[in-house]
Amino acid sequence: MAVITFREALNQALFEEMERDDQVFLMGEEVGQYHGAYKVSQGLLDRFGEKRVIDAPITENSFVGLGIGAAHVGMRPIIELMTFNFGILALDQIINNAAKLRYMSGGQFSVPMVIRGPNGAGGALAAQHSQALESQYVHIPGLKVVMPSTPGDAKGLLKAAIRDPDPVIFMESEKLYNYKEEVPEDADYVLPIGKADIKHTGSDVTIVTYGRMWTHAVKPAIERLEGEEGISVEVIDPRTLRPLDLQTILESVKKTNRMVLVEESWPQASVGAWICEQVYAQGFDYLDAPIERLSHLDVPMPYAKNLEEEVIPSAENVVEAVKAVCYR
Amino acid sequence: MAVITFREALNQALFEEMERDDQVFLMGEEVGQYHGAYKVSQGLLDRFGEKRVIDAPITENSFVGLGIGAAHVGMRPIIELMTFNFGILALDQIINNAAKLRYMSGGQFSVPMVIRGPNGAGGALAAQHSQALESQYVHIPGLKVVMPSTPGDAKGLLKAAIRDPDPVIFMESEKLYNYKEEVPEDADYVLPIGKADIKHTGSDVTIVTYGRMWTHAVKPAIERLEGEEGISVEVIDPRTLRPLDLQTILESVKKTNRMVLVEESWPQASVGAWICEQVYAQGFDYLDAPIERLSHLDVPMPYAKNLEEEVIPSAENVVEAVKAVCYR
Amino acid sequence: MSSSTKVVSKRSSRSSVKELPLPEEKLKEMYRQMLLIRRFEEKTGQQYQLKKFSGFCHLYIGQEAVAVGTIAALQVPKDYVFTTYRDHAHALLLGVPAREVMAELFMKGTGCSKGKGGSMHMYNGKMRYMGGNGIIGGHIPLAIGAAFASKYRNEGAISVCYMGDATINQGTFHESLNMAGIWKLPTVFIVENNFYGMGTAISRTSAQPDLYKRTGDAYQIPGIRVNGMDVLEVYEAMKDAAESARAGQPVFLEMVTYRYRGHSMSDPATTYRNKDEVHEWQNKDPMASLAQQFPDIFTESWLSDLEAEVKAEVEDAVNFADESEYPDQADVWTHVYADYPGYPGPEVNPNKYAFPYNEFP
Amino acid sequence: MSSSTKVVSKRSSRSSVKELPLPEEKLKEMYRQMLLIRRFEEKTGQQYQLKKFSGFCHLYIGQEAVAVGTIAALQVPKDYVFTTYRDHAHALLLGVPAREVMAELFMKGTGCSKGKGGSMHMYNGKMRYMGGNGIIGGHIPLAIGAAFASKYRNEGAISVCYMGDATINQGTFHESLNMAGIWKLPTVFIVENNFYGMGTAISRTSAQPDLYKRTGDAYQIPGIRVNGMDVLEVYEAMKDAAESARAGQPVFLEMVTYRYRGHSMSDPATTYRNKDEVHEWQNKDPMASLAQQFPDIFTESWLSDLEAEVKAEVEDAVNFADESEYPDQADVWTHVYADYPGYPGPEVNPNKYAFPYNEFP
Ligand SMILES: Cc1ncc(C[n+]2csc(CCOP(=O)(O)OP(=O)(O)O)c2C)c(N)n1
Ligand SMILES: Cc1ncc(C[n+]2csc(CCOP(=O)(O)OP(=O)(O)O)c2C)c(N)n1
Ligand SMILES: [Mg+2]
Ligand SMILES: [Mg+2]
Repeated sequence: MAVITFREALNQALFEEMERDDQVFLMGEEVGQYHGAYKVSQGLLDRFGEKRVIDAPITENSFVGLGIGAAHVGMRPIIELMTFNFGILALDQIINNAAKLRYMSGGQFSVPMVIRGPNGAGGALAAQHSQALESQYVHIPGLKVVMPSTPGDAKGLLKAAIRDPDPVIFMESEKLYNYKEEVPEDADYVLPIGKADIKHTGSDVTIVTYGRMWTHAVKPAIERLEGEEGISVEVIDPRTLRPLDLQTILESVKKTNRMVLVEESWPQASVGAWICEQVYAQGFDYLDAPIERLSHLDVPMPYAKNLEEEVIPSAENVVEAVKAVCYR
Repeated sequence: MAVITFREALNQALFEEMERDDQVFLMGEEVGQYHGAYKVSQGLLDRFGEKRVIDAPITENSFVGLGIGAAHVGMRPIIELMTFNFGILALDQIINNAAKLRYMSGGQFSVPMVIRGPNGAGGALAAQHSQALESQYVHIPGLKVVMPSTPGDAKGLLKAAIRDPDPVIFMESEKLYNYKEEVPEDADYVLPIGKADIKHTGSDVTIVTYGRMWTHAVKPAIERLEGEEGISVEVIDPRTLRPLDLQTILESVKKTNRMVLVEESWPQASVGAWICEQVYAQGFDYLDAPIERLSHLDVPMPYAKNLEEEVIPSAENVVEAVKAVCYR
Repeated sequence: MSSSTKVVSKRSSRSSVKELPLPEEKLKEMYRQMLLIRRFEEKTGQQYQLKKFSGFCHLYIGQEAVAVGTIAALQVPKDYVFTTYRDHAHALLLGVPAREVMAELFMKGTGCSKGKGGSMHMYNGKMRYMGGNGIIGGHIPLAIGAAFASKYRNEGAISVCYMGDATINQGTFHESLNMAGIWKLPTVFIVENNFYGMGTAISRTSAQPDLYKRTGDAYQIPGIRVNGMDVLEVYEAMKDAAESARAGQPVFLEMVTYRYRGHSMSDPATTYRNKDEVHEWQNKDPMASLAQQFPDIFTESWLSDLEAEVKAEVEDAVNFADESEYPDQADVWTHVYADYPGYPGPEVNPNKYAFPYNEFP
Repeated sequence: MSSSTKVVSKRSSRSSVKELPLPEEKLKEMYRQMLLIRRFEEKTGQQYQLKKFSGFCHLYIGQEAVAVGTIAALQVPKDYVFTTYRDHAHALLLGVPAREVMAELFMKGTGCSKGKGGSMHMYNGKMRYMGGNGIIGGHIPLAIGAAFASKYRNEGAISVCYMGDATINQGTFHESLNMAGIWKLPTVFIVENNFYGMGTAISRTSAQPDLYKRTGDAYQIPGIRVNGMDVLEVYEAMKDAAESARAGQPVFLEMVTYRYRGHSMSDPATTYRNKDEVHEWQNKDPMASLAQQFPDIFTESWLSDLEAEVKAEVEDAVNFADESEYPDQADVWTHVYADYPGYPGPEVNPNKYAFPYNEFP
């Protein structure tokens, strides 16, 4: 297996799926001549031409809607949002059309498409450009929401998302684009949407995390926890947040009896709050301590680095939270 | 105290606050000559004229943004959304400007305004017109979210919202507009934002509910529960969802050791999931049973009445849930 | 007026011309379609008042010539059609039997959207009727998406997008027309200008009340004003527009028309307009004026036979809808996704929210 | 071209005229402002490369005449100003000391937004500089909101809204210009047409690349094209536009200009445009051409004194920013709300999410 970046993994998935199916096209701001604001679409214009790699005007609600319309008539659009911050402008199309056309038409239509781009904090981008918005989508029936944390997951899940018969919100992270790991080269390497991954096996405490928080906060904490603290941790990465593989999480909690959840989003009415609630409700008799949940502080993102660091969960926070649920 | 409808209570609050402060104006689709799509603004055009009661074109993102801009320079706008379903189109303005201008400017500016209108199901309005969207707003720091369940609360809280120095999302319900109760007539009857109300006192189980679910599902269940079933219920209505008065909820749960939450919204990443999670986390040692949570089914709203009824929590559901947490 | 806009007025001089502008059968069919819509909508309003169904219900009465004239000029079922919530007429013209439109209104499982869509969300996938949309402006991007697909796949199909006058102030109008303009997407945008968005007169919400002027300079999409009460003028304008769109030049048609009834069933339409105005427009009624133009074709006996036939069709629709069953309770869970591992269904107790804890398939 | 649009070209013939178009002091002040912006931005770019700060940073180099010429025609601090993220220049011109702009960039608590806003979110409440905005098109509704308030309160203030060429395709542009048009809101909309939105040439995203034509027929707001490299032409056009807006007729100004640098610090600007194009525009540099027009005023010695003065001001700004402290850690919690019962602050352990369980005040 080759060691490649998260960006290259996404690029390979796009490339392979566009090769496979000519109904797949990529549209977004700066995806063509500029090769993508974050260079995820590098080389695609050269290979597939302007017909299939399309630079859109800055009109998020309408070019996302255009994608929905194309899917509505049977194509397989991939719409790149420069970031999910700008996806807020397209929520009407996503919530009222993408998520509902199948249902409202009594099953006559479907919307097989992918809406993808970076989510969450960049670095020093301030309040309007640094929002982890997964909760906005996980809330909506009719959507699927995928949030990979590693290059390998990114590739396998993006390919799955493109082949999926329903609209998939695919959330990347600007901060992960340069992160490298081994990735399978098989053109039919596709991961299942709806299945969690056990990122690390252990027995004392379950950490549930997804997206960038795995490499940013949880992974760096493991060594300290297992070394200095002697606490064996199991890490569950749901990978897809809708559908959620609650089963794998609960099985782990039944074994460890303790849980910490680490998410990047704001804490109120969040995905993390809901996952914790379901673990409490369905694992009521198994928890030996209240779950510790780490989230973005309940404030807009400040610009200054020292404040920004305060706002997002850190490895230090994870260590403390794990110790707390273990009553250490 | 006069017995008036929820609609009249809102109308009185608008009337009184517009009388009190000439920086308050009302803008929205059909608020003037048509007297409001749901007639909440009846009579205001006659009293205050076209300068202060303004019919806007159908441009939600921009007329909400216009209100934010006017508040940004010190006015006190009230923006009526015909329904919060159309507020999805205005989320960018609400999330990126209303909620953040104070923070991004280091406290130089504020956005004292109210964005109000009906939320949740109407009746047979189908998927695009029947969404309980409170979770979209409660998730966002910088906003306040108010959701009254009775005419008296509606009046006192709307007056408070108009006087509040920060942006307030004020969510009504089309299905409540004709509902009548006693309402104080005092022009300075203002309720505090952030304080829960104990709607019914009891000792065996705590029901947390807000908005329309109080009269639709919980209130009709009380008699049966306390009569036939002999279960004494305490009902806590947070009334404002951000800030949330968790204290009053927890105090009740510490007394009853059992809780049911009834919300109208979709279940994943919802306000209700978050409230339950916080009760589990902070009342871990007091709960004798997992919380039962009733929500909208995890599907878009269907048009047909028989399906629609299936989708929203009913009094019957509440009775069953209360019995379940009491292990009956 | 900008050079790229013009007013079609070919029809105004034609009423005295003797030779038929279209084959007799086509004229008759257009009349029949208008009458079907009129009677269907009258019945719909009546059934609503009888509380056979509820929710929003927007009638098309008065505007019949627009749907009939435009759809007559399309290649059905190749072309894509997107409409607003005021969509019963378009559904009837695009292959949905009156029975299934009425059954949908009556919330029955036999309705064209299986009782899940209702008045605002009719569809007919087979005829490429892509549906009614309830969010003002929300369907405009969908329509250019279908046009994009048609161009991409070289289908030769155009995409037609109907909207109301008050809708063109929405941001999606601007965004989508700009994209259609740059990319030459085969689209015909049709504004049914009935002068009001709910209770608000167009002059109070549109900085440019001459709607056909809003697209020429702004997007290089020619805007054309058409008499929407004259089905033949509508038909001709649409034929030209469809041809232009098919050749890659999108067009914007302003159809000047009027709704006789209120915005929806709950609007008495009394506060914001007066009776004289309504009567003035009723005097230009699209059916009456067509019949008057061709008295040899639209004879009294033909008209009364047609009335009977249409009446029977509408009665049959009501009976069918009445007799049909409501959707199966379990269908509340279907059509959310094609597949979804462990998606909660009736086997999970729906009264309590519990995310399914199922074996992964 | 529509009748409501015109191209201002008064200036083109003036360069040979001997009498001064403005008092010498005003000309000098304009030059000084342009030079301050130029040197400030050069220093900003350099400091960015030295990693003194990070995040997005969009320089204004090349476009100086637009901000200087327009703001010179305003009634400061009465008029309201709204800009995009490319806002360092506007902040400098609207009373924010260079020190506080640089400190904001350096993420310091002494910055004009206390380190919470950064490059894209400068503000100066006292001078009614209402801020930079990071969402394309997101500030246009705010600007008409201020204009609405001014009209409502009879303030006599206008609202000025700067935006980029690629921004005018956004829905908010359409929605807001329509409202400004109907309600006669005292607004001047200024598009700084630098021909690119990031790497995309305007001809690839705007169905009507003559931007000044997009508002006349569409919203009855006159659109005027102005040479944005000529500070005097900009000033005159803005004076007229401001007067018109103050009298209740909004105006749309297309300022034709160019950015010499990339879109932001991360854009080398090499793939989508060539050097010749950049040089061509640099030959029209706003400072050089002003100086050349009035050699008696802009003497070599005056210019070199000014260079020294401006250099010192910019150096001082960097020193101030360097020496300032980062915001207090506890300030992460301030300025979310004016008041909020039990709002979580540092006294709550921020590492663990727990909604505050406090006594209600
Ligand atoms: C985004 C949005 N805002 C508001 C509404 C409510 N609404 C439904 S129809 C309508 C008026 C539309 O008028 P017009 O576009 O002229 O169409 P007509 O009803 O005349 O056919 C309004 C405001 C909506 N459905 N969606
Ligand atoms: C809603 C939204 N979409 C996309 C972006 C990313 N973005 C930032 S600047 C920009 C280009 C804007 O170009 P233009 O309006 O011409 O202004 P200029 O940068 O040339 O001053 C884009 C696409 C954004 N900030 N907001
Ligand atoms: Mg209309
Ligand atoms: Mg530009």
